[in-house]
Amino acid sequence: MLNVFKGRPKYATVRPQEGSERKDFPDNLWTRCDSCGRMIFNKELEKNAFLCLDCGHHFRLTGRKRLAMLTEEKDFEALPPLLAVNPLAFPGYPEKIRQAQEQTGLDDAAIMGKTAVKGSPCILGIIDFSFIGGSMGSVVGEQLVRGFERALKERLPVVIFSGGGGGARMHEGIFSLMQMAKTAQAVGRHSRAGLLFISVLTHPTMGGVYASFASLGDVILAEPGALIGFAGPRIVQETTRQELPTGFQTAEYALAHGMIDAIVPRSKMVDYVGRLLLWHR
Amino acid sequence: MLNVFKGRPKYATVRPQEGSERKDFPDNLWTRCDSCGRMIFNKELEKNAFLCLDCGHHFRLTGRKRLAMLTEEKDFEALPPLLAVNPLAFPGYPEKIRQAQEQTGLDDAAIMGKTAVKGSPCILGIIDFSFIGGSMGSVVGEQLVRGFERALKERLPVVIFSGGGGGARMHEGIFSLMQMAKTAQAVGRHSRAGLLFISVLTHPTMGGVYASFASLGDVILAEPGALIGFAGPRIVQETTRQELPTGFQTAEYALAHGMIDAIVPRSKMVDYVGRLLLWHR
Amino acid sequence: MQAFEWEKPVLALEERIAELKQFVDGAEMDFSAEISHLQRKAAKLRKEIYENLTPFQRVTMARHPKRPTTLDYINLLFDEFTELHGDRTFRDDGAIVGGLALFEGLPVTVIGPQKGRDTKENIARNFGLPHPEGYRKSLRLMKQAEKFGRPIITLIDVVGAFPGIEAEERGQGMAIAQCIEEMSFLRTPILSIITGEGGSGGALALGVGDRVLMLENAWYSVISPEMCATILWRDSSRAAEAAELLRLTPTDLLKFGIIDDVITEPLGGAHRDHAFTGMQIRSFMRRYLATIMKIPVDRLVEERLARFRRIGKFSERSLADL
Amino acid sequence: MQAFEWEKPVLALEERIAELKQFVDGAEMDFSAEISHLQRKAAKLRKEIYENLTPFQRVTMARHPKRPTTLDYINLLFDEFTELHGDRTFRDDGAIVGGLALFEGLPVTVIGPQKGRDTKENIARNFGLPHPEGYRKSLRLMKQAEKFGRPIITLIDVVGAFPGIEAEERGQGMAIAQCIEEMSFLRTPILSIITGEGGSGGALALGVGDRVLMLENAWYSVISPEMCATILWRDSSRAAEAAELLRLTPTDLLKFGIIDDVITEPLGGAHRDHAFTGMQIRSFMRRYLATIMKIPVDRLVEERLARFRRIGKFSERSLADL
Ligand SMILES: [Zn+2]
Ligand SMILES: [Zn+2]
Repeated sequence: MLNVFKGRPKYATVRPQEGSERKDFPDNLWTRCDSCGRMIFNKELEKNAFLCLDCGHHFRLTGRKRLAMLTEEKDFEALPPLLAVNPLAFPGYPEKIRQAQEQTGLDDAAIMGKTAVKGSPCILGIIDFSFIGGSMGSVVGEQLVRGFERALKERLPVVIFSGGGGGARMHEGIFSLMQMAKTAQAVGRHSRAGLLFISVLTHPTMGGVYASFASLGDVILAEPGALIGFAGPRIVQETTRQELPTGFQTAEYALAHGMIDAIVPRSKMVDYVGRLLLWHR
Repeated sequence: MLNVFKGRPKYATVRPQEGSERKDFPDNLWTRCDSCGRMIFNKELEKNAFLCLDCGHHFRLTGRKRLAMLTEEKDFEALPPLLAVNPLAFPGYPEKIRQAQEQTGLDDAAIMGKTAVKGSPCILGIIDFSFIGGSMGSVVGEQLVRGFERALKERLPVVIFSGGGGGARMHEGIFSLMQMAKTAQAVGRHSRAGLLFISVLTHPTMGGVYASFASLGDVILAEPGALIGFAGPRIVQETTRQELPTGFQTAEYALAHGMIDAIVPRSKMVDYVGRLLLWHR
Repeated sequence: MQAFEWEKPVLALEERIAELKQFVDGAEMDFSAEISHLQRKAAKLRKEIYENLTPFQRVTMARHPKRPTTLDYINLLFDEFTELHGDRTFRDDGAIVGGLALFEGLPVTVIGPQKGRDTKENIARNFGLPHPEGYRKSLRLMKQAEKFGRPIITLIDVVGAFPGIEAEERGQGMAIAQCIEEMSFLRTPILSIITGEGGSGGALALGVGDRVLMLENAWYSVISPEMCATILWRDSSRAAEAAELLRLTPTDLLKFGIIDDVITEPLGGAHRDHAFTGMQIRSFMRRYLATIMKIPVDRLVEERLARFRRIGKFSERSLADL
Repeated sequence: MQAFEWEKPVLALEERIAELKQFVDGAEMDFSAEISHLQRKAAKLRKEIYENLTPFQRVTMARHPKRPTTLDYINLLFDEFTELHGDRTFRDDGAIVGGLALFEGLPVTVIGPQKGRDTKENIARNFGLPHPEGYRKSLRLMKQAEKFGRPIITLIDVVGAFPGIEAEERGQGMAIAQCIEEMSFLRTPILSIITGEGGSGGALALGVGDRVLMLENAWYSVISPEMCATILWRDSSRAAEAAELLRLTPTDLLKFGIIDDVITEPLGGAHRDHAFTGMQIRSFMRRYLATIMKIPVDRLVEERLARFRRIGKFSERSLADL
């Protein structure tokens, strides 16, 4: 499944090979910070957890990079892989999937597996925005549900990093919508068994992802500046014809409006999540 | 307890006699409507459920008049009476109580008993504003709790008309405050047994009465125009130094802000409550 | 009444027949055979037209201004509706109505989004687009129903949750998520009926039923055809094409196992005959309520969860297997 | 540090002693016996003063600007406080803080109203006067604690819930009622400590504990002395008299069975020695937490309910008996 973790061939879909993966941050180039404009050498950026060296801006992370920050190869046991089909025979969808697979090296947008964070065992999920906007189709929904079911069976906490900018995956139509119910119910079963779910909202967490499992954490964290909301800002603006308030739908805005528990900078995320897990053991 | 219902000597405190009761609406006089200014002959007012004949303004009702509108003598079994003591030795409190007793003919501000409304058995409570502002001291708290306990034992619904303008009864200090917890807990036990509580907010329901049992109805009704809130309007104005919005803390305002289920005119109250009771039998 | 483009052939024919009848009323010859022949032909044409509606034509039907709204249906289906208001936290949202009512003598909780029937009501009801407090009110009433073991009927007709600034501030996504989650575990029977539009999470927040029924000219989709067209082609006017792709009609959804049954409407749509539509829904409600009310509540909840657990199409293979 | 009127005699004496000490440092004679005699006398005077404070003097102590606030206590009592925010509905209310922390290695949920320590913070925290969303946040965190069987510590220091327009609109009374009711039935141990002001329903909403402790110079009352004086005499400046009537001191409340224990403060008040105050509270917490954590949760809840059920003074007689 993941190139960074080649050790588990049974579950690991290692196609395409690392060379063919499109890199968000090619090693020998520079990237300009969206926030302060500083040019940063990509190797420096990587060393700094993809935080701007000047302003702390949180660059978007691929799922596998996120995973590498949270846990180690030897500790990650991925769930059996699933592949998307085209239930509505939606034109162009299979090509879109194939392209995303080639670009990311992932089967679909969700990385799910059993691991330990800071020594505390848990089920860890990461929704990768770079796979069709991190949208939730049948595969992502099923993976999440299986993650919660596995956690329920083994009485483990669940940690999900949601970067689902598109929310539902339109190309799977009603099947995609139903993943909202399916995942919310999986959280519900797990929660009603007294188990912990930490939901971490990374940039961006919107639509059907936000309006289902991601909102149902016992503790909801967010990375600084992450876009969090139900309707996209453009739709809100077009519908209401009002100017959007400064910082609308940012993590900071969500915090002020009582929707999330805390904003945690990426540099402190592992410790923070690790502490919560430890206190709930 | 009640002059209107003399049939139950065991529980009925019939002192003072009817003649000595201060009448809010003496028979042969006229009363001016606070709302539209019309002069109404009191006998007419009484015939019209103390609603203004012109504008429908809801005049404040004494507990016994309210009771007479909801049920009949033969159907009302009052709970054993209780009398206030003076736990803090608060100066002037015993006199205040005695005066209220003489003016209202009640032991304290709460009328509680078992009855049937429109044929549905229930525990019925009425807080009478004319007894020290309908404030909740130890007696009111205990009577309410006994009402809910009786209802729990017999698996009956509870209907309370709250006209507690003063909220807690200051003269009983901390004992009065604790009645909020005591009554809220009584509601909680009754509710957790799957039983119905209809809370009817009459003018005025404020402070510790509103912030405890009265807010905990499965269904919360209010009479038109009733003042409903936690802090009194004068305190709000003095604290915030802002002009209060039109209709601030009225039943209509509470409805718009999502706090109550419905506003029910007095003329329809018996039918409305009766229907809810019937549907929950 | 507003006529649809595709109705025009049959409407024109029916007009001719009416003229002809008027003409022959004064004549001596007997045209009755011809007229009844024409009438049969018109009926056949009407049936053909309505049996071959495109998905987007159905979407248009679902939005007909004279189509019954939730309060109309409540009137048609229940007795003594007693509306209960408010989320007990912030506001009473007029875009969702709910309360108690009798269904053929049985007390039930009924909830649904409410579109306005005229401009003034549309403003009060925010054009039927709920805010978070509408969903919170709905959840409050559902929990009340659960406490008293009362069946819940949800009538769904909503293009989507309101995409507004305040709606976002007050947690539109969170409110929907909580509704979906809590509705899933309610220990009381739930019957959901999509009567008109079933748009996205805003509809699903009311749609986690033990049985989900759908009117013939209703639609249910993850996204509105217009929005889908905007995303695909940056052109919302191509909504008709998008509607084809989304497979949002009752026929498709029944096939997919998303809904349990389709409630037939009068020929030409529910707006042509409210009373008849109400009778149709009543008979489905009677049947499905009887079924789910018979199921012990533990099993009911398990089956409800299982119903949604099953939904999703994927392959168990991995890229490595290909 | 701000001095109280009643401290002035002892402060004057202490100043003299300090002067004397400075003087004798340069002298050849030995004054140590005299100085230590004076010091003993000053200590005795201080003790006398503080043992004979009037109720209103205690109220004034509870409001000392340097008295530890809830966040100060959290720092003194717990390790690794992790603040959790928001009511998940409307807003994060800065006037109530809450979160997870370790108490001597044990994860607990700690919640309390927070006054500002300077003007800027006071504005952000609305002078420690909570809105409904503060109480809703508190309730959310308490339910979270219940889910995980975590003990709850509430630290209470609040003059009352905010009497504001928006607070009323968003259901101040309802939020408090819900907090009281739900807290009463939580299946987890709850220890409430009134650290400063315990004003009315706004304090009780956090005070439905299995054990209720109180600092020596805290007050707890159905109404603030000022408001009581306003009602009785239309003169808030007579608050001292009202404070006498209300019986709001720990001594009286212990006698009444409202609280379980009084936590002694350093002589002169908690503000004189934060660290010592923290140590005092810690030792009470250790003892009372150990007690309530041993009680099986069913019994714990029953006892909590019984505790409040008992409170109230009345006569079983009726007017007719008199
Ligand atoms: Zn930067
Ligand atoms: Zn009038």
